[in-house]
Amino acid sequence: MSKTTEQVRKSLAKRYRAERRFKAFGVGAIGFGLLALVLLFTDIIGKGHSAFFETYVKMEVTFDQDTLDISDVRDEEQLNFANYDGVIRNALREEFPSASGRQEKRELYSLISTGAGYELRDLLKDDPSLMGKSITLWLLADDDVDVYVKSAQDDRLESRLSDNQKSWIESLEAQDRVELQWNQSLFTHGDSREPELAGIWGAVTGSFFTMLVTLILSFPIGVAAAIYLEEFAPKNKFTDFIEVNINNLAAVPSIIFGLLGLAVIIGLFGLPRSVPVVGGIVLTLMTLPTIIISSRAAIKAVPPSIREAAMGLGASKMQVVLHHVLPLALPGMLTGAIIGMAQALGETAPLLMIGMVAFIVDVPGGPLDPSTVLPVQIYLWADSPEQSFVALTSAAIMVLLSFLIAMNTLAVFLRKRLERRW
Amino acid sequence: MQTGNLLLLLVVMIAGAYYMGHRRSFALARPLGGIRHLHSLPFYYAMRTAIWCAIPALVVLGVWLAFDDTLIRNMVMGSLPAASQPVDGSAANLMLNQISNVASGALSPASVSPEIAAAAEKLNSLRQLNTMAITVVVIVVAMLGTAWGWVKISPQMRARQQVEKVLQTLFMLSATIAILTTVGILMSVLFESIRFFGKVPATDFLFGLHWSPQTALRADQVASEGAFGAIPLFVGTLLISAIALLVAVPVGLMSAIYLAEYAPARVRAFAKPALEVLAGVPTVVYGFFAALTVAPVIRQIGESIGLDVASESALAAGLVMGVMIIPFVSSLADDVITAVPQALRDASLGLGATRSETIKKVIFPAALPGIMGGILLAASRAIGETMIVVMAAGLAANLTANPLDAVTTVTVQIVTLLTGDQEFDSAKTLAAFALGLMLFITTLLLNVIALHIVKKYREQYD
Amino acid sequence: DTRDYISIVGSSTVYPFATTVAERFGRSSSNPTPKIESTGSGGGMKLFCAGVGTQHPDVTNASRRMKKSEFAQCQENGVKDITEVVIGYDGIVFANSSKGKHMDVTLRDLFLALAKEVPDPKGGEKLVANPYKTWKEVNPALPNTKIEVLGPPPTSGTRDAFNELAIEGGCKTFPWLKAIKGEDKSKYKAICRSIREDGAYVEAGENDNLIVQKLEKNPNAFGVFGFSFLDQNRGKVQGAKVGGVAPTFDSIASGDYPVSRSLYFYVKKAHVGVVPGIEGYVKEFTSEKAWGGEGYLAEKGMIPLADDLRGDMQKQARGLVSMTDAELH
Amino acid sequence: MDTAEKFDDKAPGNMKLADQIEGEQAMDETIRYPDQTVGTPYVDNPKMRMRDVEVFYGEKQAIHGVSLDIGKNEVVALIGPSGCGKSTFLRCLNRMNDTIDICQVKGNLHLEDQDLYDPKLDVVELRARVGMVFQKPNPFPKSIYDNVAYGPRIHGLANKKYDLDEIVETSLQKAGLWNEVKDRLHSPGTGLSGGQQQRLCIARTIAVSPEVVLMDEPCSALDPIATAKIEELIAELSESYTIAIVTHSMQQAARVSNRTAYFHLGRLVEMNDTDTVFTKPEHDLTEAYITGRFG
Amino acid sequence: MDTAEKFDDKAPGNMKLADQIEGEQAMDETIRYPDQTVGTPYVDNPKMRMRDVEVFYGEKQAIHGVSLDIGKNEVVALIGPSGCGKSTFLRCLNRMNDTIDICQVKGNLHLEDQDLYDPKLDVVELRARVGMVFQKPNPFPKSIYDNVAYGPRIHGLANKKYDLDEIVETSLQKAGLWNEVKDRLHSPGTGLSGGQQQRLCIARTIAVSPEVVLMDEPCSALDPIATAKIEELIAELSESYTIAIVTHSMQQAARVSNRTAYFHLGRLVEMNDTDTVFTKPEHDLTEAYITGRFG
Ligand SMILES: Nc1ncnc2c1ncn2[C@@H]1O[C@H](COP(=O)(O)OP(=O)(O)OP(=O)(O)O)[C@@H](O)[C@H]1O
Ligand SMILES: Nc1ncnc2c1ncn2[C@@H]1O[C@H](COP(=O)(O)OP(=O)(O)OP(=O)(O)O)[C@@H](O)[C@H]1O
Ligand SMILES: [Mg+2]
Ligand SMILES: [Mg+2]
Ligand SMILES: O=P([O-])([O-])[O-]
Repeated sequence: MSKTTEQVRKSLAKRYRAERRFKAFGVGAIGFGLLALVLLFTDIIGKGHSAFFETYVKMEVTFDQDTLDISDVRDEEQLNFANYDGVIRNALREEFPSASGRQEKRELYSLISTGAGYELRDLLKDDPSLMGKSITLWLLADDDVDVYVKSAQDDRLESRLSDNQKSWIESLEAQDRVELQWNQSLFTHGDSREPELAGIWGAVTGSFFTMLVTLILSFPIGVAAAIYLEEFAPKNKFTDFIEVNINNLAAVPSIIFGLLGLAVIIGLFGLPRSVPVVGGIVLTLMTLPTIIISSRAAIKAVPPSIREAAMGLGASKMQVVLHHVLPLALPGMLTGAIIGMAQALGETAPLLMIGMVAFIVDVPGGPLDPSTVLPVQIYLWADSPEQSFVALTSAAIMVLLSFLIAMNTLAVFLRKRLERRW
Repeated sequence: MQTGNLLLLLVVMIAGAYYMGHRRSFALARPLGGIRHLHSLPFYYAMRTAIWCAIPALVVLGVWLAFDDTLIRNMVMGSLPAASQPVDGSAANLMLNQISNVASGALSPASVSPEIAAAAEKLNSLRQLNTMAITVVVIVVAMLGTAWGWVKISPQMRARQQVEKVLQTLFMLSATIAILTTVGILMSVLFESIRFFGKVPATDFLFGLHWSPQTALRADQVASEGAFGAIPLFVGTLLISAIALLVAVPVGLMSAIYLAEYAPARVRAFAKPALEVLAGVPTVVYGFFAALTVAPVIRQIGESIGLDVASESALAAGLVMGVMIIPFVSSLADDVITAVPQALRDASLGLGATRSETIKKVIFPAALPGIMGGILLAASRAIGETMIVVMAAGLAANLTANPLDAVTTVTVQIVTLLTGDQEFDSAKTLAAFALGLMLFITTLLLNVIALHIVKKYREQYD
Repeated sequence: DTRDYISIVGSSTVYPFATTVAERFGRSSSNPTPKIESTGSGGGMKLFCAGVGTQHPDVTNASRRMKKSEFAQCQENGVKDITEVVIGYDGIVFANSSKGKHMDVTLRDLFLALAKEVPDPKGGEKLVANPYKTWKEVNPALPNTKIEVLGPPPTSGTRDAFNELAIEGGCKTFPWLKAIKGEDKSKYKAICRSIREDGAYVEAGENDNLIVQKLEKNPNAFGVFGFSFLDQNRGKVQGAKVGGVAPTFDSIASGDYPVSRSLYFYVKKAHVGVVPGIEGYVKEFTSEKAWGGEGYLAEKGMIPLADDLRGDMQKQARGLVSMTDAELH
Repeated sequence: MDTAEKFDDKAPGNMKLADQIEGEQAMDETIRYPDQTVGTPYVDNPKMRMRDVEVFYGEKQAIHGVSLDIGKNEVVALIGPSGCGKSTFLRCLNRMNDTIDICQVKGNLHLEDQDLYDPKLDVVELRARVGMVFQKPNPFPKSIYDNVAYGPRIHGLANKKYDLDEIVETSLQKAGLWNEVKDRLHSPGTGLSGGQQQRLCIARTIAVSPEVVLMDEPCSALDPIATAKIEELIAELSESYTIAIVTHSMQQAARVSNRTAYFHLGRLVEMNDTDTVFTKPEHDLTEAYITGRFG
Repeated sequence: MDTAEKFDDKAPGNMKLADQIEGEQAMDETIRYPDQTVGTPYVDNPKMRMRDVEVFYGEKQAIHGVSLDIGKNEVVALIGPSGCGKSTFLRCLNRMNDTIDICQVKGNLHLEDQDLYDPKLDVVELRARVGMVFQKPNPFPKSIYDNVAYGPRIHGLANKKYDLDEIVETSLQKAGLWNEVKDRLHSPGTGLSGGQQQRLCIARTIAVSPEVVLMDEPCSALDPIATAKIEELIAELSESYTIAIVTHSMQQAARVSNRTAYFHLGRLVEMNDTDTVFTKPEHDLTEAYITGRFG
């Protein structure tokens, strides 16, 4: 046995311990990251799952022409502004005739959501022959009722509902007239102050348009800038300075980008506040450093021999870049895009400055309509007093994360296809 | 035609121009004996034609759209009788909005004066005319551009150079955007900072040990002298970022190494994107998590060993922030580690190095620039984060290095100062800008140092 | 570019009420639902006073009155005619977890527990840095728990109001401190409105929900936040009595509860008739079914004005009466 | 040594013959492969013993049932046409093939009593014992000094800086590179010329003094003088170590090796004493190859 | 061809001599460098004309005032000890040195009438006219087919897929690789053996049929048969193209080249007809090198 072998044998146990330790660190690190993810997810899902269903109460309502105050069922205007709440109140009073006095009546009326009236309106619009008839319907309950119905028996003590209200609900529950149904409005409506009516569709579309603008601008610009700086720009003190500056941009607090957007895009170019285009541009500025930095790292990692090979064949610099460097660097560039876009998707602070922290009910139809975005919606809901918003907030977070995962899946799939070792 | 439709049409025309350029270059090449006798590939002739179609048309469209509104407005305003002319610019703006709203039906014509109603009709007709004109002009320009590009094609033309020049110019413009952003940011903080330093001596700001947010917000609120010592903020930033990086760098780096060097492909395919999700969780969520889940745990542990832990602590915020920035390190590092050529691994393994030795001594140094980039990004993100800090570490500017104390960061103060109840000119609002400037300069220095380190230790492979 | 929807900015405190009104208004009229940005009172004023024209908002909400300087700024930028509307009150409560002890504090206790400098406990007209660590030290009737109060940061309107109404209110109970007001107003304010910075008062950000949830985790801590959050989280948190009065709907409305403030919105008159629906919005807001004693805003936790005040205010609002410099102080 | 002079390297007697041997494949069909390798592939008491080695790259089989021994202190040359599997076989001997995902090795391989593909085997120790010089020079992107010092450092072969300096110097000297680089030991190894890089890689491998040295065309980028230096090194090493060398220079094989193995399309056709292989090859493929023609 | 047989490549008459020539540096001090290159470095009407070329890597000078011509349809061999600057010089001829940041080239270099270092020169066109095979095989991480097709594609040498297929096939055939890879044209070029990669790179370069082909040790990883194939290719190419080849095999130089240039420590010591260089070298350094000893 040679001297080396002896020496190696001696040191081997120690080196293997180091190896195992190292690998264990790796597993531990991944485990830690994934554990954090799982914790976050369980926390969110635990809080948010209940928001996907909401409480309905079965009632018999009568479309009474007098109460509704409609003289002509074909008149849109009259149908729109008729007193549907009155119809519901009648139904409630009939159901619980014991309620007397203003206070008790108020309590009674507040069992049903203000949104229920709009349902009646839609029914009547669809079928004017309902006028004067009585039908049995599932009516959307108020959010407090919803919280009460969903909470466990001993938590019900903490409820905001009055004793009267509790007894009414319990009597309805005993008759099987209270039911949890799929929360459709969550996925079809814009924001609302009534938790049972609030939806995230407005924010989802807003986020979609904003992210679209961000992606369309930031990825090509970021990659192009990285290519220019890495491949075409002369290498000197000035480009070093630019490199440092771009790295530095990444550390600029995001709200400052909002300030910049406010001053330049809204102030100078006169674009309106609160619109996805402006949000997208601001987030682009914020995301660019991330994409540029990771793209440059990826370009740097392409071995020079590949470039030489192509150049030796008479490929122009541009061809070398587009045919060889770019395909090899794309996975890294996509990584930059993935985390940059992820960050942009979850960002609120800069949007504060450009008016996207707003209450917007109407679902935006395009990138120039006022809109809000998912993280802002989350931020706003998280700050709302009503208890139902706690679950809604978590539900919105779940939607945002699904959005994120959907967005990433495509990029990750692309990246996976492009990756190779050489 | 609507601008959107016009753009769509333009795209079709560009595709057509490309096709025509392609056809023509082949047609020119045939008698010469194949495309090898052209100066450039047909692709470049085609691209050149497409560029000639696109750029003039887009420029015309852009310029037109930039000015047509003003023009139409002026014409509508001009049509109003002298008596109802608006007095100034903002009145004109309002009147126009009124006219437009009437024109679009949002306001009923009955609710406004007859002049306005007439103007609204004029506006509608002018708008129609405008859209027609723009459509015609843009299409004509695109066609002329295409024709010019097409006619000019010749076997000697240096089409590749021209197309590449255009591309390179685009690349350069892209890089310029990053530079302009820097300039813009400097501009947007510089002037206000100068005004701030007019009110508060720079030395107080730079070396002051006391940051008291209770200065006069309003003239009538509190009259005590404001304390604008930024040191506690910078120390707080350092503390929280350091904690975050202490979590993110080892975890991220080790994750990256494990994913790139040890993990089976399936694990990697799942774990890498899974970790990337961490970067996209909204910071509000992390904030709640830090404040309501992590902080109480830290507090309990602290109390069980007899430590006095503030309910808001740098530790909770830093830990959670660390989790958030893990993917910045892990994903970027994973990419560059994967890019290290196999030959280097072979060389090391062939000498009897263990995997970890290979990673530590060969792969890591070779991948250093990319890894450093990831770490810098992570650090930047940590410095720029606010929500988590506000929710879990509070807003109190304590000068402390104890991670169990409440601290605040520069960025948090910037955000609170900018979004809180503000007065236009108070030193307090301006302080946000001064803080921004200081932060900019500090991180700039850090980056210079980082660049230096990378240059020094970089090991260029191949 | 034409704007056919109302643009509203301003206070985050008024935001939940304004949005409720806006939503109803949007549903029950042919106008689009107004867009409401939550920018904070100061931010709202800044945007509102930047000028007239569609790029500027039509209405701003505020959880405090417009300042003279802000009014001047408005005038300077051509925002001449502004209608001021007081819409109701917001109570600021001092609360803790329902699991904790119920408290009954006086303004003086609050001042002693939270001010930066307090009269020397050993007596004499001397100020010392706040030495109190537990509530019992402040007032033997109070429980022996550490003073730990989570509240909004100085940039928040709620904090202003709390300082002004609670801390200063307690401060004034010391005659010799009150006397300073006559001599040196700014010194008085510095003493009576400064909050301690040694960790007993924790600046917990502007998210009141977070404060509520933190209180649940930490039964010894108290929190300072708006009444609606107490209202909505009954069962989880309890409001301390201040000066013997519990924070309830009625006690705030009647003015018995000492820590409450008025809420406002301001309308830019130049935009009325230009941006469709402004009058309609004001009408909806000032209708009885909205801000009345049993209106839907009360449901949301806004405390209505007294009936007669409401009547006056309604007239002023619907008539779009301009405010003047002289009204402000 | 005397056989060496017989061969005119890379100059097949009749160059035009290359035309006729265009298709090896075509020829393969007509020539019968021996079921067993001809000659004497086995020795007594070998340092390394390989039996029925088969290597696959994915579906494609690169080595077909090769069996041979490498004796103690022996220099074995592996020769054969490009692409015949020499490198692949060599890489099996210290399990460098492990690093290629799609590569699968079957068969029995032993280093003394140690089964190389025993799952319990310690590859690190194996590779420290069986060192390798790769076909493509692959210096680390580190200084010349660090390149050579890398092995000794990880194995802890030098206790002091002084010892390490000495190892580096003697290794570089043995590889004939010392004079060229002694003034620039701390400039990067990647900034060397092709031949210098190759010698650097040799120096790096011998710096850890492994028991067996595998060299894959170690002189391919070297001029005659540097080649002579390396061959001298091989001779010197063979006094105490075992060496397997892949070479396309038959002269070199003749000069340095004790036994020579001739590979053809993944098969070991013949293995014999070097003299025998080059003077009276047993197999007609071998003969065709060493005389510069096929058949 | 006849001179070729005189040389026994890489086998210096007396191997022990290598010991004595350990330090080239040491020797350099005693030997006077010629102020001018001896022999006939210039020809009439050359394809490429180089004058006073100096190359620096940072501070370090790698080429000292080299002047030579390469005639039309001529094969010029560059020989010399490892590290003497052959690759460096070759890389100047199509400006590949541009890619090395620290590398600086001075002097006068012309391709026909074109100044190579004219700032207005289109390097892309230059490199299309002057192709290069690198010392270390560097296939693209693409399929074998795409590796070869890349050049023709970017230069538009094929109008149709069919033409391209043909170019790929003939190029691979000329490089003697076709038979080995024809079944796996679409598997990656990086999965080839060392010698196969080298031939792939040759095929890739000749696929664009450049006017001048620069080859940096193109046969270093090849067996004699493949080498013969490449040499034959060189002979064939030289009928219409100009070739500069770096080789460490003097036999190869003797076989394929018309003129030979001997480099020593960055200087061009002698350039002459190949026969002259190998039979009666004018300079003693040249003689020392080709006889396998120094002085
Ligand atoms: N990138 C580089 N940086 C610094 N020095 C270099 C670089 N490339 C080559 N050199 C040095 O320049 C000199 C000439 O190198 P060159 O590659 O031209 O040699 P060569 O004649 O091709 O040798 P070989 O036959 O070994 O390939 C050598 O001393 C080498 O170390
Ligand atoms: N990584 C790989 N993937 C797929 N096939 C491979 C790989 N490496 C080598 N091969 C194939 O295996 C066969 C043997 O290759 P090997 O490298 O062992 O040849 P070699 O004898 O060393 O040739 P050379 O003298 O050219 O280096 C060749 O056909 C080659 O194409
Ligand atoms: Mg090989
Ligand atoms: Mg070389
Ligand atoms: O948003 P504020 O109500 O605190 O100004």
